[in-house]
Amino acid sequence: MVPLDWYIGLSAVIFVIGVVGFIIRRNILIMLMSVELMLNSVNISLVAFSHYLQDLRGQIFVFFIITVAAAEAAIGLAILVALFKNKAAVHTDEITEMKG
Amino acid sequence: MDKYLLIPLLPLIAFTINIIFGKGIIKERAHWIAILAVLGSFAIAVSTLIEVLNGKTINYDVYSWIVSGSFKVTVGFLIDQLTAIMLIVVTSVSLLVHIYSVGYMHGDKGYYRFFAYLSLFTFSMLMLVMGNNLLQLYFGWEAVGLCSYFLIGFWYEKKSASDAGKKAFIVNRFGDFGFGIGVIMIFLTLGALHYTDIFAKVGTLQGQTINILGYNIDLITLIALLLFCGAVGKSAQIPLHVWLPDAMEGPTPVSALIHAATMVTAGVFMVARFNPIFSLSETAMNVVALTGAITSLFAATIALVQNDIKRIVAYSTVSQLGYMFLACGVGAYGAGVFHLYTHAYFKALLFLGAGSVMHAMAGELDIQKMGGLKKHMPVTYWTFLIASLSIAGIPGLAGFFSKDEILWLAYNHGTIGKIVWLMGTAVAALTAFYSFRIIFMAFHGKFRGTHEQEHHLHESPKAMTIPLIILAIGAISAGWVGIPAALGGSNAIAHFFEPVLGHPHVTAAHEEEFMVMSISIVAAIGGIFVSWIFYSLKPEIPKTLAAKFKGIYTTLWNKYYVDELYGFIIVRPTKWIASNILVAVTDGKIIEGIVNGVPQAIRNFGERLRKLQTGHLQHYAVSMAIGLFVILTLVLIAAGR
Amino acid sequence: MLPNLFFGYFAIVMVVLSLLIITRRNPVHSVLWMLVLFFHIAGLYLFLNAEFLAAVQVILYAGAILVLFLFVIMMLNLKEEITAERFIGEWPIGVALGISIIMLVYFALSKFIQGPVGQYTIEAINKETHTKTIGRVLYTEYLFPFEIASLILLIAIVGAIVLAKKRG
Amino acid sequence: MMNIPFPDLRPVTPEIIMTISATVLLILELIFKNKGVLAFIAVATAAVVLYTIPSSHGQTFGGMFISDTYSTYFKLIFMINLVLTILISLRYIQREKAEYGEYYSLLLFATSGMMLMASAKDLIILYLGLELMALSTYILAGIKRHDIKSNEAAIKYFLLGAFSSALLLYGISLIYGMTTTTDIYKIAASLQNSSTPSLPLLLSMILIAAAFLFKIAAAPFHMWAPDVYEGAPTSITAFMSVGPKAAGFAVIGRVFYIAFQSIQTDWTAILIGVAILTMAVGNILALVQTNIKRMLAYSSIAHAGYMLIGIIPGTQESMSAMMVYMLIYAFMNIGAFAIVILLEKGEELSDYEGLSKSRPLVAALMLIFMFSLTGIPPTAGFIGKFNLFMAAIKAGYTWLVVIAVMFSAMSAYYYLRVVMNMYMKEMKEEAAITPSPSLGLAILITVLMVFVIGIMPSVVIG
Amino acid sequence: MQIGYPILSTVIFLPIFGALWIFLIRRSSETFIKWTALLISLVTFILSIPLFSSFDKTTAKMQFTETHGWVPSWGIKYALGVDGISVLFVLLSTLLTILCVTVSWNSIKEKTKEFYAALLLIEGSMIGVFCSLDLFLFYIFWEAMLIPMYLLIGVWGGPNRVYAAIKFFLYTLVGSVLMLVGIIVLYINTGQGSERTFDMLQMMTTNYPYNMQLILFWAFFAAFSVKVPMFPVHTWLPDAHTEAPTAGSVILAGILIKMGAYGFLRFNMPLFPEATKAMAPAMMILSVIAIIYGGIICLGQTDLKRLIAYSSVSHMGFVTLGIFALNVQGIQGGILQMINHGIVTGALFLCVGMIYDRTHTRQIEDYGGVATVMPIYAAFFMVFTLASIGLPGTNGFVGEFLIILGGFTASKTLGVLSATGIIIGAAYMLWLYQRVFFLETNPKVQGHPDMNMREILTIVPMILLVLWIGIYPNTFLSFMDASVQNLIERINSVPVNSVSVSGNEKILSLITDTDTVIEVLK
Repeated sequence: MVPLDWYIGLSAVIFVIGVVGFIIRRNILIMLMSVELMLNSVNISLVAFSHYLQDLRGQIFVFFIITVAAAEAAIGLAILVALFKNKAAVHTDEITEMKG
Repeated sequence: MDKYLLIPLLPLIAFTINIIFGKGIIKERAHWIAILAVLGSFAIAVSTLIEVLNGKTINYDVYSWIVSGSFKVTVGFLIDQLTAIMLIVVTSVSLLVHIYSVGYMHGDKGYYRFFAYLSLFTFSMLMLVMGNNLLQLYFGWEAVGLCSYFLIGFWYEKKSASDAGKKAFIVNRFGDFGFGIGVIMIFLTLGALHYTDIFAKVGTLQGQTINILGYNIDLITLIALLLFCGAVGKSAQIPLHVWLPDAMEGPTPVSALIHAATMVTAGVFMVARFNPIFSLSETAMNVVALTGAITSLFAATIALVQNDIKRIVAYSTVSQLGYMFLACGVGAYGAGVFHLYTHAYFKALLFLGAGSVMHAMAGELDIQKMGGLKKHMPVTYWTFLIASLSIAGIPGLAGFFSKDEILWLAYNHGTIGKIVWLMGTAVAALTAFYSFRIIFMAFHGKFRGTHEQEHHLHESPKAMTIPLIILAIGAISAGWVGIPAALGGSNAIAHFFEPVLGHPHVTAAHEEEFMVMSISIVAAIGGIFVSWIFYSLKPEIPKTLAAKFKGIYTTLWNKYYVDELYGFIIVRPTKWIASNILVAVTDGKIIEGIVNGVPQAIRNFGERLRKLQTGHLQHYAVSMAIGLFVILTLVLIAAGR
Repeated sequence: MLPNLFFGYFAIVMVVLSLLIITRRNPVHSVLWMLVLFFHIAGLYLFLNAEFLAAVQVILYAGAILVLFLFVIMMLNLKEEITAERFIGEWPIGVALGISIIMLVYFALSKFIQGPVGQYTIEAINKETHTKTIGRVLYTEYLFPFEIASLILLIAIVGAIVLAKKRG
Repeated sequence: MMNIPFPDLRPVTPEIIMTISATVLLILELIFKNKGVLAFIAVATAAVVLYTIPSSHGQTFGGMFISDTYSTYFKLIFMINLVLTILISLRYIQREKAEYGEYYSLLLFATSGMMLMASAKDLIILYLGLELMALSTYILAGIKRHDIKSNEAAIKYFLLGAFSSALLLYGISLIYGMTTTTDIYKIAASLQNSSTPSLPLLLSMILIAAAFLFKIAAAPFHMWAPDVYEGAPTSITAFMSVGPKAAGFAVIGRVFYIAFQSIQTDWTAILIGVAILTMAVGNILALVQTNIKRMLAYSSIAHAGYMLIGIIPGTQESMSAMMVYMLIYAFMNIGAFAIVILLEKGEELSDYEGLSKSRPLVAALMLIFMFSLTGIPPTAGFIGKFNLFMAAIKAGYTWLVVIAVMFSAMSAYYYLRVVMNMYMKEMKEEAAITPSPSLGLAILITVLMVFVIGIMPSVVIG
Repeated sequence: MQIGYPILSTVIFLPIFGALWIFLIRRSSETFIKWTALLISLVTFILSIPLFSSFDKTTAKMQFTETHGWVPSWGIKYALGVDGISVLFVLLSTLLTILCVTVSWNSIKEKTKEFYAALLLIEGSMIGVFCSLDLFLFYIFWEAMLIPMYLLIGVWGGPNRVYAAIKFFLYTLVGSVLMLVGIIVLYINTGQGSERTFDMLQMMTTNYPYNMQLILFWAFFAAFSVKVPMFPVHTWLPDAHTEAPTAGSVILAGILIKMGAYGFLRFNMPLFPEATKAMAPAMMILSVIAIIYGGIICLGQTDLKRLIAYSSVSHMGFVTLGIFALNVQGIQGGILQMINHGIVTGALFLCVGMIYDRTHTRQIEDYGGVATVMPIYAAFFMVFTLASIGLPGTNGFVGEFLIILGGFTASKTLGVLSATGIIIGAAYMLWLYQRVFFLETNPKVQGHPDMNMREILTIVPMILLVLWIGIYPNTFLSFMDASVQNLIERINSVPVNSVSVSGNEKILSLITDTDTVIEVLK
């Protein structure tokens, strides 16, 4: 049996990779995908917990997380499209209209 | 409304009427109201003198002025022998000056204002003299200083006049500073300010000392000296005399009234009034005596070389005041006040005489440009001559009796007395010299002024000459009241003052008294003789002497550079500190620096922080991550330990 | 021994894939790598016998969301995108942060003790088949969050229309 | 068929009404050309919900949803926020050519999200409510499609919001891992008795704290707020500066005060550091702003700092003080934004020069709001701060109050700069305003409340 | 001694409602606004006269008291009351406001409506400060007065009014904000458990532990020292005075400054007796510095209003010296000097305002020989100059003499140093008077009309007051006797059992050392 700690370790690593990806990449799409990555890492840990804790709550929660992720992606891309219409910019350092 | 209250009240009413309605309604007729008021006061003063003569002293409170916890002060009157004499002096001289001013100030646009100030001055002087407690004395003290400020600076367009007024007030304030502290010390140690209570309890203070900044000083000496400090300021003694000569900027009647007869003598009056305190402290008495003597010598030497007629008379006043303090210093308070009484008349006469000369010479004051006025102004000449004879101390006239009394009592007062007596005699000689210098240069010899001045010369109008004559009578007869026993007189004035001012015990025999008297007569005549040689026989002698002793002449001419000294030590540095250090540095740099500096620093810090807000999305995420990281490390390490 | 080996493979591959996703210059490559990642995640779910979730993962995540991403990527002009700089100027800070956070998390989670065991044992689930149990629990115990999730999806639709639909 | 026990819907009625009316509005949007009607319906729903809230006490959905006095008070704040936002945005969105029917339904959805957060007893419900509110607010922020600033605001808010909710999820998953439950009270119970090692618990607490601090725009996680507040349409900025912040505080109150009771000292220490940092950042940066919306953004960050002082002591009194402050803050803030909306060209500080000459009444109103935000006595702002500081000092945090008081004195400078511009500078040109009955009503309500609470605090302190 | 109507509330709220009423009047009917403002201030003054006439001078208890519940849950009561110390200030405020209205009759041209409304609001809140017995109510009025005053200086002021206004506002706010913390700490330690209260009278009876008294003393000191202004924190005063319009500087000099010293008397001394006794020497040193520093700096001033402003720093130095001498003469002298300073400096600013309306310049060298052009004005200014330098017979002397007497009893050296103040005072005032009124007539001053009837009517009441207090001060001193006696007893009554305060001892130790912070957190 694979001990729970490994799963936690795995999800932690992927989570942090997601965070780093979010911080480093200039392209907004990749940032969105990094967020998806973070959410998936959480899903992994939740499923692992629900498996080892023999409790379904985790999986139900994963189910809801996936729906929210979908909604989020939809809205994120909608905003991106609206932004793209006004200014052909998809990199974060091009959208610094407001500062100070 | 008892009559004593009327004495100060009448001039006050005259003042209010003149000052309010003066400009509009009264204008030229202001002098009537003022003169009537002073006349009323004079009449009541005479009646009170009679009452006091037959032994009645008045001491009652009008109303309670300040009540704060244990500190109770009232406005009240104490009229005893000393006050009665002072009342007579003040009201009489004031009356004569009022009459004189009608002529002198004729046509001046501030006519009503002048008479209003004169009435205010009389009111303040009367309050000072009649007060029965120290605070009312202080009230009169400052009020008189105020009136002298108004009157000296009467022609306020002239910068020198308004400067002189301001200087007089501020120098007086220095004196009043010491005097105020003296008043407070008395209240703190004796618990009351009324004369009767003070004199009753002052004995208990004998020998007590007080610790100031580590040194224990004898309490009574300290109080006496503080009070004396006020007197020095008011009566223009050595350290604080600088304002009197400048006070000549004011109209001459003002000088006659204030700077000869009344205000300056307030110092002597106060020392005399507090003789119980002064006599308890040996050192205080010596300080008073020495200051008086030194001042009189100092002023007399300066008067030798001055050319402005009013300046000479002013310095002679300072010197005569020195005399009075000398008297008080040796315990002869009665003689001091007697000299004050006689001095008031002949000094006022000298001033008014100088005023009428100035009137005739169209404002010319320099005696070198006068000469031979005898034939043009006989009345002024003769009255001026009588006054000069009296001040010089020629027997028979008032000056001789009072001055001789002082010298004699000084002589009796041990070693200090001897020193002071010698200086007094020297001053007598000098006084005679410079008084007659004026006579010879101004009235004798030939006219040295401009041509049109010459034909303009005329005798002063009636309003001016009558007071001169009355004063001349006073200058002669005033002395007869105090003819010493040695010359067969009853010395009535000394006995009159006995209950209030006491009488110093006299040890030496009559012969010595004659010896002292003869020495002072010789000094007087000698002074006149030398002055006659210098200024009428061989006029060139003074010039050669002045050339030979160049150094001494210029120091005397510049009044020992005292004014410049004060300017250098006090006035200029304070102004410099005020504008350069305080306004510029402490307020400008330090406090403002902090007050403006802190918000400015915050704003600069804000500007830098603002740069962190780059608008770049990633940077926000980075800052969030860093925030998270910092919190994580802090908490985990804290928990981990 | 086999399960450990199996898990080891999955773990290594998933980490490598996620690193690839965030480092590829061409977004399309990233999306494709992500697809592979999702398949592995589905595999892991199967391993943790959450079959229904694996299916959902594949269909929903891989199918719906990635496709959505692809549509949007088509909008960008890729040529310019490939030449553009991938990382922001301060990327070393980002990496350093990542490493330090991972170390901190490991340090914290090293003492992780799992909570009390619930009553949905694996046998019970298998007996009633995973989808059925999830369905039952979803519509009884967790009905309320389900409704909220539906609202969220509604919002997503409304948002997409409001923001992105071509208005007349 | 097993009978599914029909859950007791009474406590949830307010939320249900809200969501139903939101969806109905979506449909009506097609029928009515004039959007005013939609606004009216939205306000009507708010009124009805407000009426039903008090009677909706109780728990339901198997303990996932709780409606108690705590949540009722916050729902009251959400309703006020909703009504006022609708009133001020009616004429505004026409002027800004962002006149979409969905605007009002999104507002209703966002408010229902907040109400869910306020009465969530389960972390899942809490997360979903948060996402519901967040998503609708992202859309609202970017609703002015043609304006690049609004898009930029939306994208920034969205990305950082997603990032923070990912953090939240990770925290919740760890908690779930340790306690196999997501019910707050059960978590508290399990953490209380079992000696779970503090490290993983601390990690999850920090992650959850990070997400909530992001929502209320507290210091290390505040960077998004100025840009988003400036970019979003002003009515939404007003909505965002009150709604999500209040919901954030509701959630912090419940999760930290109940779930993490056992490690109170740790999160209090964190919150103290964060509170001071927030006040510092909020006040210092507001000093140097030239755009009034950005300045109000920083001022709302500073106010978040003050409200954190209500959370730190953790006593009953300080919690209620924080809630009262939130209510007063809602009025002041929306009032100030309403004035910014009233002025056609009112975004730059320089637009306010000489306003007292051209529009004396508008200038006077803005003056009142500025002084209330500073916390000068006759206004409600002072009562809020006084109540907060009293609770904090009573719990022993005098030194923290001294710092807060110093910062609020510093805040006087930038609030007064607005008054200075209005009253003491010469008028450049006549300031144009777009008055409308609803905007007027909103301003009237806010000004009245600022004065009534200022003078009669027992209205609120009761 | 109850009067028919609640006198204090009417005197406070009549101006406030009056201000609101003025807001409603149409902007264009300017004369109507001016007359209503004058009417309201007159009626307020008349209504406040019973305070003077039927004041019971024998008791030290609060009179004309009114208490109504306000915020029961916090224990805040709307409590008003006046005693010997505060009754005179109320009268001074009502009187000065009338003069302010008349003096700015035609000097305020634009936004007159807001001007008079602000003036009346200030009056209302000022009187509120002096009469409130509830610490919370006191703080409300204390801060409420800031806003209209800020606008008064900032909108109708001189060239760099903006800087002066913001400086005034921030200075006072930072101080009073610290006082707020002090008030809250006091509130928590007064009364037990639920019925905690802000009631000052009860606070005066509870004895607080010494180190709490010390810290609270400094908290209240922060607010009041800025207002007085005491030495280091005085730089806002010259700016505020020079930039404020005439009415503004009259109100500022007349009343606002007095609130600081009044605060010391009403709060610092009765509530924290030991701390006051411990801190009194330090305070006296600060006051003497203020006297001498303020005096000398006046010599270096070139701006007329700025000079008078600095002179009030010196005068208020006298006041604080008197107050902290902690003896009957000192305190009575201090209070009387506050009234005198209000009258004299208020009148001086009125005069400067009048001449400024004519010549529109404040630089002293632009003046000269005004006495020839405007003799009546010169006479009036002379009276106030004399009062300012404390000439016996004027009100200045009575106050200053009592203060120097009190100061001397407290400490000899400080008494002597403060006495030098009267010399410096004479120097700068007479020098000012000479430069402005004497010497040749400056062309700028030529041809200006002398004081018209309106101006004379504004000044005459002040002259009468100066002479009345100078000649017969007992009418005013008798007001304070009982209250000052009571205050002294309270200060000297060493608390036999310093009641152990409910567990808030820890709060105070917090401020002193930080490691207990964690301990308290647990």
